[in-house]
Amino acid sequence: MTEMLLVLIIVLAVFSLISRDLIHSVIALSAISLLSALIFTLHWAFDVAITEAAVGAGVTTIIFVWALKHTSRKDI
Amino acid sequence: MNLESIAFIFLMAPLLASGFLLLAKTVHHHERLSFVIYYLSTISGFLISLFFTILVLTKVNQRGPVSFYIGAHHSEVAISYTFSLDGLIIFFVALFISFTSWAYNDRKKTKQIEFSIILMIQLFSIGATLFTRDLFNLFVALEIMGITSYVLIAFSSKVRSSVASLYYLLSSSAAMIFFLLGTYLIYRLTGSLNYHQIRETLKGTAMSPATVFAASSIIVAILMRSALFPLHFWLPNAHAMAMHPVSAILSGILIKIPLIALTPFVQLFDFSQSIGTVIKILGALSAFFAVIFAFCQSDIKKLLAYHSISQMGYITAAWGYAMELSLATEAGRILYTASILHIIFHALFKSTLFLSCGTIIDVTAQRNVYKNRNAARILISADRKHLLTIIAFFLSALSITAIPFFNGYYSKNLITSSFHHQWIYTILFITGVFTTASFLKLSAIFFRPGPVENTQTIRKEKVPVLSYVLLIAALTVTAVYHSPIITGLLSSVFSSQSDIHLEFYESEIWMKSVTTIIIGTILYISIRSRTISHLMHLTETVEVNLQSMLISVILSVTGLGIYLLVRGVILI
Amino acid sequence: MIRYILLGILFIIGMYALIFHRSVIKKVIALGIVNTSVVLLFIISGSSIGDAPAFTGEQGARMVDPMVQALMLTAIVIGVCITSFSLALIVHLWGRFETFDIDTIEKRGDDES
Amino acid sequence: MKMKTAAVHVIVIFALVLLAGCLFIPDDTPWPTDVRTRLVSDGEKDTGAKNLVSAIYLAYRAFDTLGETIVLIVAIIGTMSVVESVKKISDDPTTAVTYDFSLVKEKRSSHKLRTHLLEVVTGKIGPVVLLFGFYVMGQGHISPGGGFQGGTIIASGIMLFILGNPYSKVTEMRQNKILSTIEASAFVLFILVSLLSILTSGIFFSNPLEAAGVKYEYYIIALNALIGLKVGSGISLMCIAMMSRRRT
Repeated sequence: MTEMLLVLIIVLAVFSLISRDLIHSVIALSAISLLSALIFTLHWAFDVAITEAAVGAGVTTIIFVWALKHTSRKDI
Repeated sequence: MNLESIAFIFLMAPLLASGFLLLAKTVHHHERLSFVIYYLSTISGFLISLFFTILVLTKVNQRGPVSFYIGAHHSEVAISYTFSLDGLIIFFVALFISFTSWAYNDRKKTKQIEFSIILMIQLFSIGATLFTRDLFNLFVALEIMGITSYVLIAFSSKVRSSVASLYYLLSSSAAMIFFLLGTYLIYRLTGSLNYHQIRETLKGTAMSPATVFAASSIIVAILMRSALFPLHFWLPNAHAMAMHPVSAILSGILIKIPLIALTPFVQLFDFSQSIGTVIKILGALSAFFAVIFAFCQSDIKKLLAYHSISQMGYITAAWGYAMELSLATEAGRILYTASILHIIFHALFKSTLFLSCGTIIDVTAQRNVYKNRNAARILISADRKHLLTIIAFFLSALSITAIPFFNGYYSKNLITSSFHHQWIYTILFITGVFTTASFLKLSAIFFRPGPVENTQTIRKEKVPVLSYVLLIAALTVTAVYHSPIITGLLSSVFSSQSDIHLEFYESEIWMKSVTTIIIGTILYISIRSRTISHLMHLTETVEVNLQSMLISVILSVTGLGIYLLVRGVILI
Repeated sequence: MIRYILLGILFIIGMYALIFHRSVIKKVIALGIVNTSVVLLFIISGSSIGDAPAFTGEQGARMVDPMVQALMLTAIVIGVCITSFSLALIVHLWGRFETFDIDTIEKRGDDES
Repeated sequence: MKMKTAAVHVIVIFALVLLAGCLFIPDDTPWPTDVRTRLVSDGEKDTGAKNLVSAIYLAYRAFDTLGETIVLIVAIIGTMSVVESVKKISDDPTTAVTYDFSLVKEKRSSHKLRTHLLEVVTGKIGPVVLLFGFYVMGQGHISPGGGFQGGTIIASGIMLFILGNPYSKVTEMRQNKILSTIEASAFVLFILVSLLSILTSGIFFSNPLEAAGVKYEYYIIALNALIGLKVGSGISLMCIAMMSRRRT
């Protein structure tokens, strides 16, 4: 199970790094956060999972979206 | 009241002050109230911290270093701290430099409260980095130190300072990832984060790739902050583009703290002597290369920033040699003391240089060394008190070029004389020549005749009398009382009465200084020749991009690890 | 074993992008990915000694290592703080250069002075 | 030139693979269990927390937690000061001004329906999220969660309130400084509590009122509450500062 999720994370990471549309990248990044929160729960790390979900998927995404809103969605 | 209980107050006082400053920020519409809280909390933060530092310093001087755990019930899971004398002395200097820079910034009224909050937090992080004996706590302390410096650099809200801050942030975050990985490996191998227990577990174990790479990734991450040779690329822009008091703090004290924090860490490993050798060589190389780059700069603050790397090279060379000889030996202790001495002296003269050159740049509105002319007359015509600026500049310039009777002379000669009959001695000699030449070049802004008529560019600046007076006094005192300071340091840091060779005015050392000055002057005159100035311009325009900064981190970790492994195999 | 190799791959991808990607915002994303890979490494290794959550009770001897979890809480938060400040800087730079391209920022930043 | 860049890529990838191999792939030494053994026997006795992660996070290694909140403070101050300076650049009256995120004031008529929906939904969800945040904050010692997580959830609750409210409310919140006062005083209290323990028990960062019979878990709850308030108000402040920026 962990391996499968990790493969998924790697795929998402590659996608978020090569995507031209930055909003897609950011959504992939927050999906990575959510999947890693899932891995944390599988490994009995509930505190870390809550933090990752709240901070990694929540606050980071808000800040990224804010930054894109004031710059541009298109990469380079 | 035992020592452990009161010891923490000197660390927490700046932090508490920053908390009250946050409160002052929230009431900034009541101008008077906010004003009162601002001055009260900042000054009392400095004073309380100073008082308790001196108190702890005297007690530790009598009893030796104090170690204890903080957290619940003194358990090994908790974080361990050790108050040692070298750290306390450096913290004292950090307090002094921070205060003078605060006083310098305070007259300008730009972002006062934010600046003070971050300054206070940075002071706390300096203390935490110096005294912690716990690997993860060191990580947190370094991150606080890092983020405070990124924010301080970006404060000047010029675009180039934001770029410099972003570069510093990205490259040092990449290095901190390796720090975290090193922490992981060490925890995995020893089951502890506490230096004492790590040492107990690692003692005598065979050298494995895991240990070596753990050590190399942590060492590189720490040395990155100290701007050692292949890891220094972030520094020139970051220090040159920041506001002047920020440059003074960053160059004056902040880049030295990680080196002192590295001392107990390196000693955890059985192969600490091989690490010392590498750092010694890199230190000498960074002294040499940075001074050449410094000599070629035309931007005043960039020139000073490259000199910081060069002087850090002296310090790390001495430090690495001390680790190579190990602190158990007499020569090792003397070298370690020499590096601490140069840290203190360099902190004083480099921050003075940055502050006075900052004033000159502000008043004359000219950052270029060649275009800045007749600075002395412009300064005096702007305000008579600027005489202090000029005195401060020349005192510190004479100190950094190691002219006899100034403080740099003693610490530099203490370092160089230890390298006698080694190739590093020659390298440091050439570095000294270039230092002399580039400070001649910098001092020329006062004498070079030029137009004084265009008075409209002269900006009236309030003279930061308090900071100049304090710094000039400190420079004078350290120059006059050099030998009591050195022997005092040596005997107190290692609680042993060593017979240190204190004859600084032997004919040999005299001769060396005189030759350095003569060759330096010749070198300075030679920049008028067309070929040399063309070469200098070529060197100046070499800009390092972010990619090479990041690559240098990765390759340094790998290189240091492979070197240590190979050397370990050879030694067996 | 496979999971460690996968984590290593994630780390290499992130670091590679951090170094070679030309867009600053992608660099920040890459930094986040590398950070995640390290956090995952800590947690996955820390759970190799047990199969119960870190609470006191009967299962005490079987629980995972609580230490790494407490450390990672701190590491995650620090990573987010770094990300937020770097994004603020990027927005500031956009206001001047209108590009994410690091080469352009470098070149035009030098021209200014 | 092309050859050179290719060589750089190859060298870096080689170094990265080597590093990942040495740093990520574990050898056969088992994971250490000393800390676990010690915590299982003493953890609850020392700290009164059933959740041993909280016991480490807020009692044994509370100093790290203090450092973490400090990093957050500095990041917020830095981000806000940069955001303010960005705002100054774009404060040009000639450009069309619309407000980000706060959908009510936007002059696009097609969004009217959505705005209304948002207002109603966030009005209902907001309080629930806030309550949940306080729950997570207060139960940190016996269940997963704690000050930081609770604080973040509270911040998202406040965000929900703001999303549904018109722009004027947002400016009002910025003006009356409730949030920043909470942030600053929670931080000051956090430091004062830790300093108090030096005066009473002589140990930095331990229960200051142990002699007076206050259980250790109450101390942990108090720390959780202070951290939660600090983090929650700090993050909401940062988000409000970002949202109320004018868009050019």
